[in-house]
Amino acid sequence: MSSYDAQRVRADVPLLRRVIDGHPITYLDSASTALTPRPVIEAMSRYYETRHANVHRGVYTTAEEATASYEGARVAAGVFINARHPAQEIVFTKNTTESFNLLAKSWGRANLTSSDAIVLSEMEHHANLIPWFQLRDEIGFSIRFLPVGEDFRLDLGPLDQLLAGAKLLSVSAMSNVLGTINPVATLSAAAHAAGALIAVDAAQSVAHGVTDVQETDVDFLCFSAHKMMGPTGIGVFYAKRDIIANMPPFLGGGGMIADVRLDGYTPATGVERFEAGTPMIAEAVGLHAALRYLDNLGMSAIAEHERALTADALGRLRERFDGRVRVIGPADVHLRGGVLSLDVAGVHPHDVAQVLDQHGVCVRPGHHCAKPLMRRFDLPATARASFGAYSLTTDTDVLLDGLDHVLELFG
Amino acid sequence: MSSYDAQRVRADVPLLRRVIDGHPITYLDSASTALTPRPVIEAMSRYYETRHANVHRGVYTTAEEATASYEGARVAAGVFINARHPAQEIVFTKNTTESFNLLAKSWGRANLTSSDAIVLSEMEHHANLIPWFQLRDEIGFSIRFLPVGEDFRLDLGPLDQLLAGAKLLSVSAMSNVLGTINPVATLSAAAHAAGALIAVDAAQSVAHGVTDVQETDVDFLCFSAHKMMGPTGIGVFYAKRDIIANMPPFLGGGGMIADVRLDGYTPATGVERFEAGTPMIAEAVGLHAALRYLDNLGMSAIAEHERALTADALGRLRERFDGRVRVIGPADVHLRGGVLSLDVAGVHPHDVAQVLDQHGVCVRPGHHCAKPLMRRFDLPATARASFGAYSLTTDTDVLLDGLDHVLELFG
Amino acid sequence: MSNLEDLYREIILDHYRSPRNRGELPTPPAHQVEGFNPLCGDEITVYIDVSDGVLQDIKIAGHGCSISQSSASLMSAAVKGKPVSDVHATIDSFKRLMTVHESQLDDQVEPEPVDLRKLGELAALQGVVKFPVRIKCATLAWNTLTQGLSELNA
Amino acid sequence: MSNLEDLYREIILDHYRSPRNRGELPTPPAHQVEGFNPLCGDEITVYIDVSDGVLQDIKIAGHGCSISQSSASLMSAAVKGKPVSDVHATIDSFKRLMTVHESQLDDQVEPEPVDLRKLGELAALQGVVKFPVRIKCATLAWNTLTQGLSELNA
Ligand SMILES: Cc1ncc(COP(=O)(O)O)c(C=O)c1O
Ligand SMILES: Cc1ncc(COP(=O)(O)O)c(C=O)c1O
Repeated sequence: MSSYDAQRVRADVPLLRRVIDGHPITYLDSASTALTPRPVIEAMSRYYETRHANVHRGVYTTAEEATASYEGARVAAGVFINARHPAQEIVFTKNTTESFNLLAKSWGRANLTSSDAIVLSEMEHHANLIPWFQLRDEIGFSIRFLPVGEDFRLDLGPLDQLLAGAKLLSVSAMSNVLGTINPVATLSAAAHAAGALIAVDAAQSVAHGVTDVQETDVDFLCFSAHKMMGPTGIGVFYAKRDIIANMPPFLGGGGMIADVRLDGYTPATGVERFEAGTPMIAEAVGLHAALRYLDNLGMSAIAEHERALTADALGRLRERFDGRVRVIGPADVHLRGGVLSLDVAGVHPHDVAQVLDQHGVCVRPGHHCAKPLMRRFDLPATARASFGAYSLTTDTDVLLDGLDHVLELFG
Repeated sequence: MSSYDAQRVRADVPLLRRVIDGHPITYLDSASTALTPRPVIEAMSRYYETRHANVHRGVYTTAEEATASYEGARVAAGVFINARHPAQEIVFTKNTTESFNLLAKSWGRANLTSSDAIVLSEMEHHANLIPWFQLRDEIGFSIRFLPVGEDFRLDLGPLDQLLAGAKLLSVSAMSNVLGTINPVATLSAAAHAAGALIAVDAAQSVAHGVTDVQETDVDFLCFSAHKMMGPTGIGVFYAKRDIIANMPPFLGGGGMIADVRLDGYTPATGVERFEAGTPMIAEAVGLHAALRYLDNLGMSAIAEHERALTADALGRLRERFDGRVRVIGPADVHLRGGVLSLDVAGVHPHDVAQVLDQHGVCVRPGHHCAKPLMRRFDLPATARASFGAYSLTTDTDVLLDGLDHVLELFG
Repeated sequence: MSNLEDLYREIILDHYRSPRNRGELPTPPAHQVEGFNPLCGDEITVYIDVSDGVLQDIKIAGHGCSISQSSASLMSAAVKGKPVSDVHATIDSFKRLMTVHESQLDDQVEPEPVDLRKLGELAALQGVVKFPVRIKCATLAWNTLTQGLSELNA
Repeated sequence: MSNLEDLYREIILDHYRSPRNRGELPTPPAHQVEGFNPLCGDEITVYIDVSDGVLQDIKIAGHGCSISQSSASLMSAAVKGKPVSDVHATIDSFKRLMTVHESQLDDQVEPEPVDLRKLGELAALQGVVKFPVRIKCATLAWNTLTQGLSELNA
């Protein structure tokens, strides 16, 4: 597993010292939210302790420092995904979900009419579905769906046909249910060839491998800090400079205006046009620290580490349970990330998770905010185990023992 | 100044130990954002260290704890403003500004048509202006403005006339420029008598005195944690239960749905309908700690403390500068809070603030996101000094010495 | 008794493995109501046949975890053939059993204690209260039944 | 020299107290452009009269802080009567003087050093660079002039 040292990461994560009902915690829910390392927690505490102030509008020292921290985080977020113009292409939102609402309700509302179409996929998270449904209910464009095959991968067969006349393709880079990693560069090329733009939901992928918006030529990208060892309460919206420049405002309020009169207002011209009100300043500081932390680990090293964990877990699940525990997702670790949606024969995922909790194992039962995908595979829910930069094969050991108990209790 | 002990509060606020260019910091910008006491910082750190998990969807121990923390904060926020049904009347947003966007774009869009009218005031913050302008530009209702008199107070003379046929009165409880405290109960009674609802911008008032939505019979209330010694990144939207029950969703995504199909979705029925995506969990924990902190100090005691500081500062400014430094706002401390907008004769507020910074004094120059109000008084900007629970008369001493330097340099 | 054993009591596992009153009723004359637990994807359909002030028949369809399924099954056994007024009383008692946690959060008042003997087999579900997230599983069928009765003004 | 004295040099205070080229020009023939600094409320109107490739006249109206006002005044003195190509060169040099900070944030490249002698009195504004928030004050007039020239395709 190369020189990557997950034990060092574990030592940085205070929560991994928790003991649950006598068992040390086995955290396997990083796809929901990642645990937070000490440098991130401390960066935020230090911010509040030494330079907390409102940004953009102050001339005093701490206000300048807070502004520099906030804008520095913006640039860092842009650099992390290799944006060409980091300071002008990154908007901070509260989460991936708000980023998609911004996309739909600013770009979408300005660019879509009732005769237009967009293309989503059947494996999208609700974050990349509902904002479009809401806008569609308002202005009435059509939404087409790229299907998911029996192999748990996007079926690219009908892609060009679906893209014909469409204005946007909006898809996830990695499924939070199946673990499937989608071919973003291929999708991007197809979208552009059809004259459409491409938006990518990177919420799942961004903390588990390299993201490069220039190499993949992505027009919009959305992700959340809390899934990348950063804080809650902040997300990122990326859009290419030429595109964002023409997007109308979204939320209105202080900080996003050039002028305001009693009869109307003029929006500001930069990215601050999309950041109404006092922003998530400490959270931007925390995100910046998380990006630094991930950079130090190395995104390729993390990807490799998690791939090894996933290969190991897939193999052992297959051997030990002989079909009584199915993994809903691709079997090939080169097509997927470390998200293992488990279907335990005859046991509801909620009960699986409940019994596992008694072993200190944290997995998430449910539809994972992807109900259309669950229906596609006729599953009410799955029990999802997912890896992070701090995961170890010993986590898998505990999971497997817990699954034995599940089968024993409900068998 | 009763038994209130501002020195104790100061000891809790690490930032007050900063030294700026050889001067201990004199923080007079609490109207922008309040400094954060250690218990709030520590509550968030502890959250990340011991029970960080995504909420609402997990059955494992830390997920239950995180959910209980988040929902506990909701109830605490409701109790703090004396909401009748705390768990069902509070929505978490990212700030006051988003709260007003939620109000305008959910309630407003569902209830206003081109033949309707709403009433705002001339002293509103952009947060309570732009969302309405945006909605008006879309659906075309009319916006009427309650004027501000030469005494820096709302002119209630035309109130009933303005309210005739209006559906909503939306006003601030306290002006962030003038310091004026508006008569919320009177405004509420007038609005209801006219058949209108009332929304209150409590961003400025909430940390400086008692807020009671039942006593004042307020229908909607918006505020931000960062102005009440809480964290950045979280705000509150309150609406009466019967009203919020009928408001359509705002942002779409995970967590706000009852069901999702490829052809549409059904929203959830509770307040989670308005909280799409992973919420501000650590921030809710921080807000809860801030509410506890303020409760321990006592909101009436804080109000009294700040009133004494304000009276002292107003008197000394008048005596020492003999008209060369004007305070833009009511002179009577019973009509105002601790926000002092200064107009220094012949010196631009930006320069005032710059020189004061050299003394370690933090005041904010600008239009304070209230451009229409600035135009009303024909001011390009003011230099605003504002008090918090940790302020002392010695802060005023340093401010006054700094103003001497300003006048000397530019005199 | 560990929490887990308290949650998954034998009665509960029995009702989960062999649910009572499973199936559908023709509508009309029966009335059909659907319930969702959006958090975990549980879906339930309750069919009720009310006439002469009596819940003549009840059937349950849908899918869910052991707690939601066994609770639905236990509910159906408890209310079938009962006068509607008794059904409401049972619903009330059961909800009180389950809402300790929620009402504490909300109004900070102690709920009245519930007479467990009156609840009969339903009392087996009291272990759920220690698992706040599972309360929604246990109450899904009951909320759906309540809604159905109110749609019928029964 | 303290930072504050470096910011408020005598030349700057002089241009603030006695702004050059203050006023308006009749439009047409002059062209009028407005600029805002939304952060602090500064507003500026620049009137320019361009003909035969020369910025024949310039006037400045509006209000703002000592930095924005003196920068506008210094700018007007530096560009008035100059060929448009020289004006562009001056704008470029001045902006380079001011954008150290922003460009470092953005593209992480070191900007070319600026020849301060060529800037003349304008060099007095270099103290602003130590106060990142004030850079927007100093550049307001310049950005507004740039916009005006581009509207004229000059
Ligand atoms: C009166 C008033 N309303 C609204 C706001 C906006 O608050 P926020 O920036 O937290 O959204 C502020 C603070 O800037 C304010 O003072
Ligand atoms: C693929 C995907 N998209 C979007 C989201 C939404 O992220 P957030 O809840 O941070 O808005 C998630 C996480 O829940 C996700 O996994």
